[in-house]
Amino acid sequence: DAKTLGIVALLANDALNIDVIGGATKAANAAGWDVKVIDTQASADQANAAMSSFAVQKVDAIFVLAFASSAIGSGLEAAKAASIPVATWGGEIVDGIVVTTSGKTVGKDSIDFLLSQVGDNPTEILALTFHPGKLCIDRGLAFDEGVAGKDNIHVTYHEVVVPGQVENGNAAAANWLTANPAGGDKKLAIWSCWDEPTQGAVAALRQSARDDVITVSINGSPQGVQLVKDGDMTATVWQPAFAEGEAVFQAILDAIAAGDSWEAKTVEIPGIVVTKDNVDQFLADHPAQ
Amino acid sequence: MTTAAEGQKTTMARRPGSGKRAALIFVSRYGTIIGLLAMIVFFSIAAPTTFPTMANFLNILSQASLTAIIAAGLTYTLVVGEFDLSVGFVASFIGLIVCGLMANQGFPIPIAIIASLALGTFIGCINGLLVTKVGINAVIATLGVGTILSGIGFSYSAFPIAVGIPRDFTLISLGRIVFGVPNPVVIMFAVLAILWVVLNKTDLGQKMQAVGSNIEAARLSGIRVDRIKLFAFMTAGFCAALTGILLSSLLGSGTLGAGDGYLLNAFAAVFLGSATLREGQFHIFGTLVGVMILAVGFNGLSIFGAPTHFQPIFKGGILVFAVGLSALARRYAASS
Amino acid sequence: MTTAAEGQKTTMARRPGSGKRAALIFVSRYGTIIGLLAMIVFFSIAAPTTFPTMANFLNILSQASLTAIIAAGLTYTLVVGEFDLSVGFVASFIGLIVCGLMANQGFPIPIAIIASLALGTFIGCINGLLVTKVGINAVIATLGVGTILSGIGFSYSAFPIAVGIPRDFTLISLGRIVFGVPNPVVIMFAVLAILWVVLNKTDLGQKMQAVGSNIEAARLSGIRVDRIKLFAFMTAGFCAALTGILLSSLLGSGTLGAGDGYLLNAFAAVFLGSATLREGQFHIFGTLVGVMILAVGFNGLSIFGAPTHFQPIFKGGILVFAVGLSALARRYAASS
Amino acid sequence: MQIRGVEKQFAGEVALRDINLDIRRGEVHGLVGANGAGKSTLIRCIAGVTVPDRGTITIDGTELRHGSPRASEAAGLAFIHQELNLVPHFSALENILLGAPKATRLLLIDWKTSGIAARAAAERVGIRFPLETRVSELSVAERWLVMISKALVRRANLIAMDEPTASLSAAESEQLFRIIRDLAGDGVAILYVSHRLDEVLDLCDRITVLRDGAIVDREVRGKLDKKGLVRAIIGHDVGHGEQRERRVVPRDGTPVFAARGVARGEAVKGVSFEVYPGEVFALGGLVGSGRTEVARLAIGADKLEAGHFEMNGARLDVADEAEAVSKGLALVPEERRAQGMLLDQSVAFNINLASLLQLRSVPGLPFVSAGKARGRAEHLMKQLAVKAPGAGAKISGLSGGNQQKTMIARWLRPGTKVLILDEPSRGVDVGAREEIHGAIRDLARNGVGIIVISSDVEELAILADRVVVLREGHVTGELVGDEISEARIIELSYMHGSEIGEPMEAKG
Ligand SMILES: Nc1ncnc2c1ncn2[C@@H]1O[C@H](COP(=O)(O)OP(=O)(O)OP(=O)(O)O)[C@@H](O)[C@H]1O
Ligand SMILES: Nc1ncnc2c1ncn2[C@@H]1O[C@H](COP(=O)(O)OP(=O)(O)OP(=O)(O)O)[C@@H](O)[C@H]1O
Ligand SMILES: [Mg+2]
Ligand SMILES: [Mg+2]
Repeated sequence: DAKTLGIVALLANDALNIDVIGGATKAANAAGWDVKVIDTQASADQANAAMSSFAVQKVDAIFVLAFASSAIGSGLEAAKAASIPVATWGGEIVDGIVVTTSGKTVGKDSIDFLLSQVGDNPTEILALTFHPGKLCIDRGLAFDEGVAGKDNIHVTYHEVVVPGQVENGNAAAANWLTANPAGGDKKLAIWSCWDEPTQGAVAALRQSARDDVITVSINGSPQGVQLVKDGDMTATVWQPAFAEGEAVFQAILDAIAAGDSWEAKTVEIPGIVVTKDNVDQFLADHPAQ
Repeated sequence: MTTAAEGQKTTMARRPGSGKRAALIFVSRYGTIIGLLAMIVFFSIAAPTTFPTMANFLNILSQASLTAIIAAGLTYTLVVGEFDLSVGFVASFIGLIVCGLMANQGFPIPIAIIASLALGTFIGCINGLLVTKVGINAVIATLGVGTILSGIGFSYSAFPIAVGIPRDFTLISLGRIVFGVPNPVVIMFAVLAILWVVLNKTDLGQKMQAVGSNIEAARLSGIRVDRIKLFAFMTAGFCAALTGILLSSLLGSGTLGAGDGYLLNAFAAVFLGSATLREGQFHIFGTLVGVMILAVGFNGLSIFGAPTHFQPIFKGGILVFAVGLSALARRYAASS
Repeated sequence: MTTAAEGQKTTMARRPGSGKRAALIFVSRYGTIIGLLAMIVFFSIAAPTTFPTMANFLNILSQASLTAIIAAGLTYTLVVGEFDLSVGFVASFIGLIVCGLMANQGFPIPIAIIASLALGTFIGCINGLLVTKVGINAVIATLGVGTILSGIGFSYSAFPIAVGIPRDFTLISLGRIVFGVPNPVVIMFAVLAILWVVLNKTDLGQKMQAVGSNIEAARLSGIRVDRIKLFAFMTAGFCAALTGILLSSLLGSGTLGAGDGYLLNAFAAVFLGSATLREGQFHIFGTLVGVMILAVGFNGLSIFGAPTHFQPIFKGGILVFAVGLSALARRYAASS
Repeated sequence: MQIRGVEKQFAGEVALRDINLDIRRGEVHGLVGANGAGKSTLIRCIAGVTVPDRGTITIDGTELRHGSPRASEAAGLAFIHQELNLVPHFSALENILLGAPKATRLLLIDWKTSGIAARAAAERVGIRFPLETRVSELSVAERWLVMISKALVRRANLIAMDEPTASLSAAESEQLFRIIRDLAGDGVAILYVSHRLDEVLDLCDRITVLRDGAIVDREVRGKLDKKGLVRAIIGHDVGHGEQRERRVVPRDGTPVFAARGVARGEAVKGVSFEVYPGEVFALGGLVGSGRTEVARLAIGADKLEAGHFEMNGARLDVADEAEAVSKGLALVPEERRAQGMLLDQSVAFNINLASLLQLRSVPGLPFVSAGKARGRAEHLMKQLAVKAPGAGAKISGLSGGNQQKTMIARWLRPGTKVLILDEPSRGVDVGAREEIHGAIRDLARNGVGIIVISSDVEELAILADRVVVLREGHVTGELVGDEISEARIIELSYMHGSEIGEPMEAKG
């Protein structure tokens, strides 16, 4: 009978998660596999529980989304004990993981774009970070590396509160805008780990009728792309999550085929910085959006 | 519950006041308000150019407005001695639905809003029926309903609903129809004023307070306890729906889970408020004070540029401090 | 536990046999347990090869164990008529600290664990003092302390602490020292057994129940009410810390906010449990039943391969259904 | 009103069986019976709070819907229930008008207009405090006056009163009787429940006696005397101890307990007395005279502002209730529902609450022996004749008198040296009262210092060996042995300000 892929989602209702799941599901179904998804609501404990459940069910592969590999210790042990290959999305390679992806590239793309916009001008940046999530840690690290040693840049960090990320991003941005009123001599920018807090930030810009702030975020969710198209957001870095999902599943098949000779690998698919200039082209290229 | 607690508060109010005692009583009643004012003064001194400006005060009020509306609804359920853990989920759900009605069903804005408010009220009604007629503990009933709603919301639209929403819808919260004050602030004051009047000046409000304070006495006085509770839950549902609609209008889209974060903030605000003026009772004015404390603290710290981890420390600290001040003062006043 | 239950039994037995009434009373007392069994039967039929296996039952127990420990501590605070919203934050915080102590301070495992448990108990003690001595409402006090802890945790280490943790630490939760049963399950049963005995068989436990039942009467009976409450809060802090430690051991790292999600689950479990056997009272056995209902549901659905949005709908539904069943049966039994 | 065939069972206990009762306009109908006879249950059935299993209640020919307090109210019925049921943080005025239709202007309550009727009712029952006072600041007796006003303000044509005078002193009771006669004169029917048989005999046109849920006797005024009534209530004669031999305890040793000029605020202004071993000592006085407050001071519930207490000659300083209890002081509070009982727990649990240490299975280990606990409870239940399905039954299902016995049983333990009983026979029937008095005397004889606080002058006269009377926080007099009579107590209770001047010292 059919083989089964068990997917452990960080937040099954997050757009990016949905894309990855979609990609992996499509590839799996094409290969004749069944797919089961468990939503962990971002709880590492639940993620481990879900992996153990999959191990007990003897699924044929497990795919974990957006949890740090350091946070799924017991799940990995259970999978290893049942000889089930584990893939992660945005984790890192540790013993037991056959394939993963990295969030750092899109992070680097985002800060590079932001820096290209402000040049050497004195700049104030509001960075909306989120540390409990592996993806955001990696993207945040890329951001930090990007601004490190730049004397013209001053960063105010705000850790986003989840749940309530949109509203929290809105309030944080509104306050930061008050502290940095229009007409100052510095360039202003808001960087966010993912689209949802930016969505809130954009609403804050609208509320205070400001258009002097560069907004950059990551994910390229339909929502984010729409904001770029409307001219509300400067850019969002589209992460090719669907393709990543497909590629990860393909790698899982390869790993199973290769058996012991398999070398764990990191799938890297470059993202696209979606701006007002290329958004129409982007939408044409990616009609699913 | 109440009588036992009241029993020990003995002879306090009737005794002639000494100066120190009067001061302590003052602090116990106005501790949270003093905390709020102290914060405002502090931030005004610390950031004289940015904090104490009209623009920033309006900004603070805007931010506070949605929390205030949802917290006011929550206050009603607490007044009747119940609980509503579903308000955040209702706000999220209705925020999604109202956008869906406009974008997918093509409803005109007013119809979509009215339908959404009705739906929110109906959800509150379900909560109320589960609690009063079925007899489920309110914590379980509302947590259950909230969880179910999050699932339904997910199956309704996992993706944000952003396309097809009329521009006018976003103007609801971006506009400033009255004297340049952002609409949500106006709506907040209107809602709070109505809820305040109903709670304090009408027979219905009296009954609500009686039900919350001594349900047996209320029942024996011929009050239909279940209906009163139902009304409170429906009000909470209505307010949560209104918050969800305003949130979607603010964001320009309906996003899954966008309002979930209101729950804890609303609770914090309501309980902060219950330490204001009247000891341990829930009331609308106190809730407003509670909401403002949280909003001012958050705003001031951001403007101040405090490190991000300082925000939760400050928020928690002000909760404990403001309420602790009132509570301690009350203790000393009682024993002096 | 015994006395109250016996009382009902005796009066029940006297009633000249009405079979329907007896059945209703049975349902009202065992509604949640029936719900649990029904779920197990259903999943066993639906997935006969994977669900009803020893391995899977152990798996379910493992998953339930951490929630059960934290929920049992929470139960104590509810028994004495208080509340603890900080348990999830304490678990997160201690989970981070215990890893930090080993990785940064180089503490040996037992020392790190003992220090962490002591810290958790101390935090519970602070909660208790704020509630009893300062007189802050428990909702505010524990929410405030929890929020502060999340800030301190963030400033302690925003990044996961994964390097430098001894391998043996992870073995604590991965090992199976007793008859091949995972250690967390053994620990859970040990903790729950102790808490059950203390609550039901010792004078301390009776005092706790008295304080929760009528605090004024307890006080006049010479019970040191504040100390009893303090003990309950400290137990909750201890249990939360233990859960945090086990969680870190399970994850193999200390991660910010990893335990925050326990709060709502623990509350759901405890209130589910309060509908078991005795109406509306909190007790350890009920809490265990509540935790198991949630764990079996989560496990069964994932095995069943239900669509993800179905998971919250099911979870919310089972909360409302199991408790609603008990509640309705009680109503009809009372009026029949 | 016609009551026909009303029956009610609680979990197998028959509370009412086949009750048939007519109450006519303008009559005062007395309802008496022992604790647990079913009086309150009958009233709760009429009030719509309890749903009878069978039977009908008709008012002026229309049948009353069961289980609806509103329907009862709409039918013109008003109630004073046995338990205080007020909203503590509301003012007296708001409580009086709670649930009653109010005048409104633009949907908002017009308190001025609405308050007129309430103020009239309050004046009628003799309320002297401002109606704006919060109920939580009123004494228990004052709260009862609020309850009575609340029933009056509804302009009912039948008022059922369940032991309205239990917490009232003679003066307030007299006032209430005047009101009752007035109302009856206006055609209002009164259903009057009380354990104070004298007032029932005096007041009621007809008397119905309930025993074990059934009507056993029914008489019109004059056909029954107290003795006959007592016989009907409990089924046999009691040596109703009008005059027992009073003991004048020699006061030469050290007093077991003494107050030395204790004071706090307006309520207690320098009270001194001494309690000697073996005597039943009592505090008398009017409502609000400060007796409960003295008890609260002694037990450490409130802080003393001046003076001190002594136990066995040594100065007694207690920081809180727990310390007082550990030193052998105990209080049976006047409001047993709010301050005494754990309503969701069993009788045994309630009895054993203060004796958990003695009930350990092994001394030194914290485990409570279930056997010892049940044993002690059952023993005490037998000793005090507590009527209950068993030691494991919930206390909330017991009748008032049995609940009160349970409260006393809690303190029947070796460690109790001084026991203060605040209104010990409130809501207790003659038989049970006799038993409670017996228990109190036994305790005194065994050397426990006893302080009884009672507003029932008759009770004081029967029970006490020595009475100290308070008025407005001052001691106005002390009566010993044969000096004690109802008249003397009442006289001292009303002694006027000029005479109080200096608080009297306790006579040696
Ligand atoms: N809610 C209840 N649940 C179970 N039993 C009850 C309940 N209420 C009353 N009973 C029982 O019904 C019987 C009648 O009680 P009721 O309170 O009517 O007596 P009563 O005549 O008013 O006594 P008292 O003079 O002590 O007030 C008692 O045996 C009592 O135990
Ligand atoms: N909770 C309270 N708040 C304010 N004043 C009170 C309170 N309780 C009692 N008092 C006042 O204190 C005085 C003494 O009351 P206390 O209750 O001690 O009298 P008492 O003789 O026991 O009468 P009662 O029959 O009312 O219990 C009275 O003036 C009363 O009004
Ligand atoms: Mg009665
Ligand atoms: Mg008194």
